[in-house]
Amino acid sequence: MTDTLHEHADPELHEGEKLVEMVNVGKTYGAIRALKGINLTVKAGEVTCVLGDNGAGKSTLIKIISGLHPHNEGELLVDGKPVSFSSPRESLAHGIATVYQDLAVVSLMEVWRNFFLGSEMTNGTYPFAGLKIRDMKRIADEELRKMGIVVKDIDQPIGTLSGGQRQCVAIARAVYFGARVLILDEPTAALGVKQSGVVLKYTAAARDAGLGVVFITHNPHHAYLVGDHFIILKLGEAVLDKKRSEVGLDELTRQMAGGDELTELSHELKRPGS
Amino acid sequence: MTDTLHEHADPELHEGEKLVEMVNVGKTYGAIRALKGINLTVKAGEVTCVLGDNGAGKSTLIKIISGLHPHNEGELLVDGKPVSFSSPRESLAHGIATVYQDLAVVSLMEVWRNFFLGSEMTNGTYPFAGLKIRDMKRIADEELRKMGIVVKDIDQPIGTLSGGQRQCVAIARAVYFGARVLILDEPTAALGVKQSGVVLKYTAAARDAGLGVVFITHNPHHAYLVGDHFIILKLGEAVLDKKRSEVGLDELTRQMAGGDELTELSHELKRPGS
Amino acid sequence: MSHTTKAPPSSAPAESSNRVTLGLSNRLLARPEVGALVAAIVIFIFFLIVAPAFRSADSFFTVLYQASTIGIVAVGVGMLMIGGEFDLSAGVTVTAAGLFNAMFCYELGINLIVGAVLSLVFCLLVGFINGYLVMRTGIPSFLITLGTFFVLQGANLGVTKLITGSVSSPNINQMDGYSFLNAVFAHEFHVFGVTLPITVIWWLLFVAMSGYILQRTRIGNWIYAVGGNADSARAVGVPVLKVKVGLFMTVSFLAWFTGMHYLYNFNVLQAGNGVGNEFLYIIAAVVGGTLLTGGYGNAFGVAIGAFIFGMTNLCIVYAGWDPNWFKAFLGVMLLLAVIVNLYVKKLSTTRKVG
Amino acid sequence: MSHTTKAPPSSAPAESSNRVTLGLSNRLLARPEVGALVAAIVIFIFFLIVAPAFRSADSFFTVLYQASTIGIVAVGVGMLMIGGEFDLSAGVTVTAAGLFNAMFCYELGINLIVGAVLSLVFCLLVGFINGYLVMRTGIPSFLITLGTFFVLQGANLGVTKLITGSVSSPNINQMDGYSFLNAVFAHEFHVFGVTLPITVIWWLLFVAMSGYILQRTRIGNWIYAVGGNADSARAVGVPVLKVKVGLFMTVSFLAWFTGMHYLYNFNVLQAGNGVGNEFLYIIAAVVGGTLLTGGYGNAFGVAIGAFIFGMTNLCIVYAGWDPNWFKAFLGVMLLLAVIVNLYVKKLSTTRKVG
Amino acid sequence: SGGGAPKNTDTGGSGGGGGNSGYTFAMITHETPGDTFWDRIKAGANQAAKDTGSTLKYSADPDATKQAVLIQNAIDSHVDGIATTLVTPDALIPSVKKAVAAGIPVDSFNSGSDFWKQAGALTHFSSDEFLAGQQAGEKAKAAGATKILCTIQQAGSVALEDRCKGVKDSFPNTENIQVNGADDSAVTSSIQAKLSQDKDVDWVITLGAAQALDTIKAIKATNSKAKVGTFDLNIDAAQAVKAGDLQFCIDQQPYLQGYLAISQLYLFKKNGNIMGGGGPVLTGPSFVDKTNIDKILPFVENNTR
Ligand SMILES: Nc1ncnc2c1ncn2[C@@H]1O[C@H](COP(=O)(O)OP(=O)(O)OP(=O)(O)O)[C@@H](O)[C@H]1O
Ligand SMILES: Nc1ncnc2c1ncn2[C@@H]1O[C@H](COP(=O)(O)OP(=O)(O)OP(=O)(O)O)[C@@H](O)[C@H]1O
Ligand SMILES: [Mg+2]
Ligand SMILES: [Mg+2]
Repeated sequence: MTDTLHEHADPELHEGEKLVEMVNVGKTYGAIRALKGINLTVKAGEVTCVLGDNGAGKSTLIKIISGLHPHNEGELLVDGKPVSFSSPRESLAHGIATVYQDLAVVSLMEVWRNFFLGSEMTNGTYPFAGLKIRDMKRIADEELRKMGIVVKDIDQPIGTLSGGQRQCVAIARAVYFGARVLILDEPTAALGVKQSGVVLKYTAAARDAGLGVVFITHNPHHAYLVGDHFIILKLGEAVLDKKRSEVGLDELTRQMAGGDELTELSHELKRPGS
Repeated sequence: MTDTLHEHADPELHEGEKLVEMVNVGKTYGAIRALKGINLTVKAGEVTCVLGDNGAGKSTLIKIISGLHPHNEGELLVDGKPVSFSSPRESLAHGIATVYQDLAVVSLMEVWRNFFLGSEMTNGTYPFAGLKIRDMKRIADEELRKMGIVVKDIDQPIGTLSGGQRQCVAIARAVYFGARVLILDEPTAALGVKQSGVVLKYTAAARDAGLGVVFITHNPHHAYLVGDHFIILKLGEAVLDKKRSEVGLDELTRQMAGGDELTELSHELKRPGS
Repeated sequence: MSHTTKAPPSSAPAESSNRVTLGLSNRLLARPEVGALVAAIVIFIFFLIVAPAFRSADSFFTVLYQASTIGIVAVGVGMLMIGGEFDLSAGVTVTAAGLFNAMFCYELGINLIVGAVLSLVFCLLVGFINGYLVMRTGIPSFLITLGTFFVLQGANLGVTKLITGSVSSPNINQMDGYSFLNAVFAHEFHVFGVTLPITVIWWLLFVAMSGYILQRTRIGNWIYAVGGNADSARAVGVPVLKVKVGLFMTVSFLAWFTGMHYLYNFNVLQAGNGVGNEFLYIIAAVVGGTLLTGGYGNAFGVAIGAFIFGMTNLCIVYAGWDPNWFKAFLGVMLLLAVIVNLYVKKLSTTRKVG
Repeated sequence: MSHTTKAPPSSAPAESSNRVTLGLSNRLLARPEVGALVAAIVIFIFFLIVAPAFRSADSFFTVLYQASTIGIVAVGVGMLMIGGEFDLSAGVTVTAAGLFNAMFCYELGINLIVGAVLSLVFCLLVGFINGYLVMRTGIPSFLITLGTFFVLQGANLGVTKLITGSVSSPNINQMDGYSFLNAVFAHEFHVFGVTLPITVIWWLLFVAMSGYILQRTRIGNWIYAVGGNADSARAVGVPVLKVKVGLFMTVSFLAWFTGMHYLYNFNVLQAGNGVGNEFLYIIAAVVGGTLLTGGYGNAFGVAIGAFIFGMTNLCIVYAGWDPNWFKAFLGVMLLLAVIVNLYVKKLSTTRKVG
Repeated sequence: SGGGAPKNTDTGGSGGGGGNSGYTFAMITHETPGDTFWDRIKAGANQAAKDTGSTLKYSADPDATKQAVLIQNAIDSHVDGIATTLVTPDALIPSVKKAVAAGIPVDSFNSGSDFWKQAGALTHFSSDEFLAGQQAGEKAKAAGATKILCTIQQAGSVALEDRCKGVKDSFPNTENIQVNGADDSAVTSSIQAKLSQDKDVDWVITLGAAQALDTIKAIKATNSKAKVGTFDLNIDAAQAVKAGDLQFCIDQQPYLQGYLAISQLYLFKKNGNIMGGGGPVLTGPSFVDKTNIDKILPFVENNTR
């Protein structure tokens, strides 16, 4: 896994370098305002965690960086130059790979084809060059095994995998292809404890390999395990924006839960034996 | 919320009564074995938690109870009588309501229509009786607000809500219509801390109202907050099956994580400030 | 927890800050039929300008009549498409209904009313078989109904030939029950100097019923659900099989109805007729804003779609354009209608549904 | 973490316990074309029994020829359908291609080869417009290509009438370039006493190419992806627009090719021809196991679908059955093929894909 | 009223055949399924087959390219003779030549009167479409027409276009209109629309009997004074002639065409006979109008005219 990262990571990366920067970015869907005045910097060798309630605008934020929806307001800078991606292809071309929350895979296609979709290995560059099918199957299988996922048949349609297994394929793919920036939208939501651990390890490894990582999650514990910088969104605006050194796990948890509600909750639910 | 539960819960429920029982149940999808020799009892006034890795067979288990896929082996007893549901309608008719992991809602339909889908309120029983549209909108809006979800427009297609918001609609619906048994497949996976708290409260309230609850999750902390009985699945078989009094949170976490891996992980990922 | 706990009120008001209430005009524009309506009005005005012969009440009612002969079946086809299925056999079922009635009664000398009822039973059976096969085999309805389309097309010809020795039905206007059925299915009202065929009234009635069912009843809710996502609908207890079979039977009922009109209006039927009309029904539905993949659309849209088709079809004649180019004009009009439709929707909202 | 950390090997072997390796036969059966192949064999044997006239090499090659005239365009239509789109204009594009070539050269006295090339450019443009409109407007391809279908149908007739004063193209077999183009598009090989039309060879070649592209190239991967889930495909960087426009242009290229065959085989073309064939292409694709909703199917399946259609079509004549019932037989055969197809798939696996 | 089928109809015509010759003949046409006209052709051909004790294989496709394949199909089946229409001569001649080269006698009928020789057919049975159109135009002119509307129920058909072309040739103020022949109400509405758009039209010539009846309905609905004449004949059209709603039907005697085409093949095989003495055999046009309708009506009711 780490080998993979090092093989694929852009060797030109310098820790602390600003890879992606958002200045005052805003986004509306028709009449619905999803984001407003967001400032965010993704630095090489750092994990930026974005937290927030449901509907806060987290997915919208990363869709802007990955070129799925263009932003309406403010500026998006990649490597210091202002850009407005009109398709995910452009963003990928800048070495930005994304795991989407709701656009993970093509159900009817085989696992290995999904893994390599959009970045197939071929015997040449001319359009009808043959695919290196055997290699791709082997690599896909290997990368998945590294995450602790053994699919019964690398040729089976990905739609027959469990929800978590599918999520793992999407993550493994992004890690494998993310050369400079890796964006993960709630990667651990559908995962078991073991798989979550693996994803967190990957995230850390990507950071150590010098990539810039954006990590979206609802779980402040997970966030605090890997994050260098924390942003909490609320109704499309940033309500907290702090470095790791400025904020503790407790404050993060409290902010996420909207004050003391969680403490109250465990009180309310208090049961014998716990 | 609690009022809702009490209004809708079957008044005939007696705590400890066996509502659903699985005896040696197994299930294969074609050549793939998803479950084997499962024994499980859902009792009134108890929460049964099912935990397990990705692909362990958790969703398959609950799809059998809710009538989506019939089982191939063993027996399923509801109220002591053996049944094999051939459609979810039959299971609903027994007062069993389910929140599915991957079959939540119909994207193109309005929020309130999704909420009442399959259990619409009408002015009569004859087939072309008018819908009580105003009442349904009001109730749907109320029930969602109780979960802390305010949709911008109860008339908007549910496909335009965020992933977590959609999940909340599905949960609110099941709680509202679940008369005897409530089944939740990873309800908190896509939810923020606050919303997760609400769902856990609902779960506890359902239990207190005398319903039998099956709660599927990857999060042993969540499970331990509400569970009375814990089952861990691994590769389709139960590897742990214990009452709350027989097992502690620590053991549960350890079992889920496959031994000491998590401890090792937080060790590995150890960072300044944590 | 205590039973008096109130719902957490904390978050609710907070969230409402980015809640936007769409204005009435926006709400209106988001409805599936509004685009079609605008397109219809644009085309209507266009033809009023270029086709002087169109500027009379008579012409308008001729257009309405033409629209109604497509529109009645299109009501059913539209509902079926909202429910996520196709029916390619609807066009020939129309003809089969009329042939069945005519030949059965003529050969056995039976009252036409009896034959009409039996023909209805036959059509409902066709619809049932379509729906049942689609649901039980899981084969797409496009294929199943293509099969029934061919079978009925062949049977129409083969049976007619076998029984009458020719390829058209016998003339039934001297038989018992004719005048009653003619009054029901093919009467023409003369009001204020114009001729109003009864089919137009029936059509509007069916549209209104379909509109009511789709928007205001439980069954309507289920139709949208099975079309939008059959698996999710099944999971919450919607009887998917019954709903879809019912929709196929609705289509065949309306096909029977139209078949009765043809028979009692023209008194004879050509056994080869009706082929190709199945697409006109689908076109009407789709021009009216129905989603081809199901789950979206409504009855008024479909009616407007049928009207646009009928109007374009005849107004090319009213305008006196070169008949060789007829189809080309039709194609341009169709594209125009669809694009206006789309543009209107874009105007109202950029919200993406998916 | 250390860079020498090995991949966690603990869980991998544990999971493999419920891993099932499907046997070769099961793997084979799960392929989209196998059901169609079995159906083809069943129908083939059936007709060998009931139609004595079919039991000759000559007849077999006539069937192959008939299949190839549908099959060449069906190759493209099948790929397009895997890519999630329809093309209803393919049938009339065939005719338009031939008419364009014939009339252009005849009127201006230009070498036919020049006309053929210009006709190709014209067809590719039609395909491009189809694809571009579909992608840019977001209107379903069913509607856009229905529009082009009408426009081309009308233009075929209108232009031909305008230029030649009749509804068929001028005879071009005396013009420059004829013999070369005839050899390319309409040559007949005589081997071992049977006649092998060159279109059969072209057809098999196109099928092989399409099979290779779909299974073995990056573009093929993209075609499946845009058909299976265009949004996901776009999200991982597949150029959805280019792929889909390319598919529409592939269809129109193959339509051009077939149009050239008709022109140089029959020397004239009727302007009204080709209407209705668009459905034969779709039927061939679907009978061959292509999913109507996209994302699933393959080239060999489509070829077998075309073969089943050609065989059924002609063997009903070889069998000497009453032509009035022709369509009914065709319908039954179609349903039979589809059901056998389904049954074979069920045999192989109950795995549900969703 | 009562009604119902007249009992005891003998549609088969004369019973006894001329023994059992054992020949198999193929008849291939450009029929669009469901047209009464082709029905008559088939009836005649069947009768001839019965009378000569041969077997008839009938097949049809309106698309010339597919009709050519059907001829090939007949060659593959080694039939004893082929009767075909030559609606698109250039497309069909090569196939006919192939049949002749394979030693199968071919005769042609219905359309292609200028091409049968070139194709190598024995002879040709037809009524010239263009000529029939011309005569229809002249009849209308004689009846005082000022403007004729000629309806075409199937787009792009060479035979139908020829008929209207003939009408226009003898009566220049003729306009064509396309109608959807597969839908009676669409035909009625279109004609209604045309009549109100162009009030000058005082004659309508339809190319099929069913369209003539639809036109009569449209004329009644618009209170137009237009008169109607039509090509082809069926029971209802014949009755309309009798009732005076329809001025004439142009009958090219399809029954005769079918009968002769098959008889010719039989006679050629049996006895080397060729009809027509090197020229085509004309079966029409014959006009059915008020003057002769009473004589013809019984045959029409018998499905043989
Ligand atoms: N395509 C869209 N059209 C209209 N509104 C949208 C669209 N996508 C998102 N929204 C709205 O924008 C807001 C932010 O959505 P977003 O998906 O970014 O939330 P999120 O923070 O990712 O939530 P979750 O944690 O539930 O995934 C929500 O109110 C949502 O309803
Ligand atoms: N419809 C199906 N067809 C074939 N195999 C299936 C199907 N559904 C599930 N499976 C397989 O059955 C096994 C159990 O799947 P299931 O969805 O029950 O897992 P799960 O425990 O819910 O996992 P997760 O936590 O990821 O949701 C997996 O190996 C999966 O690939
Ligand atoms: Mg999100
Ligand atoms: Mg699951």
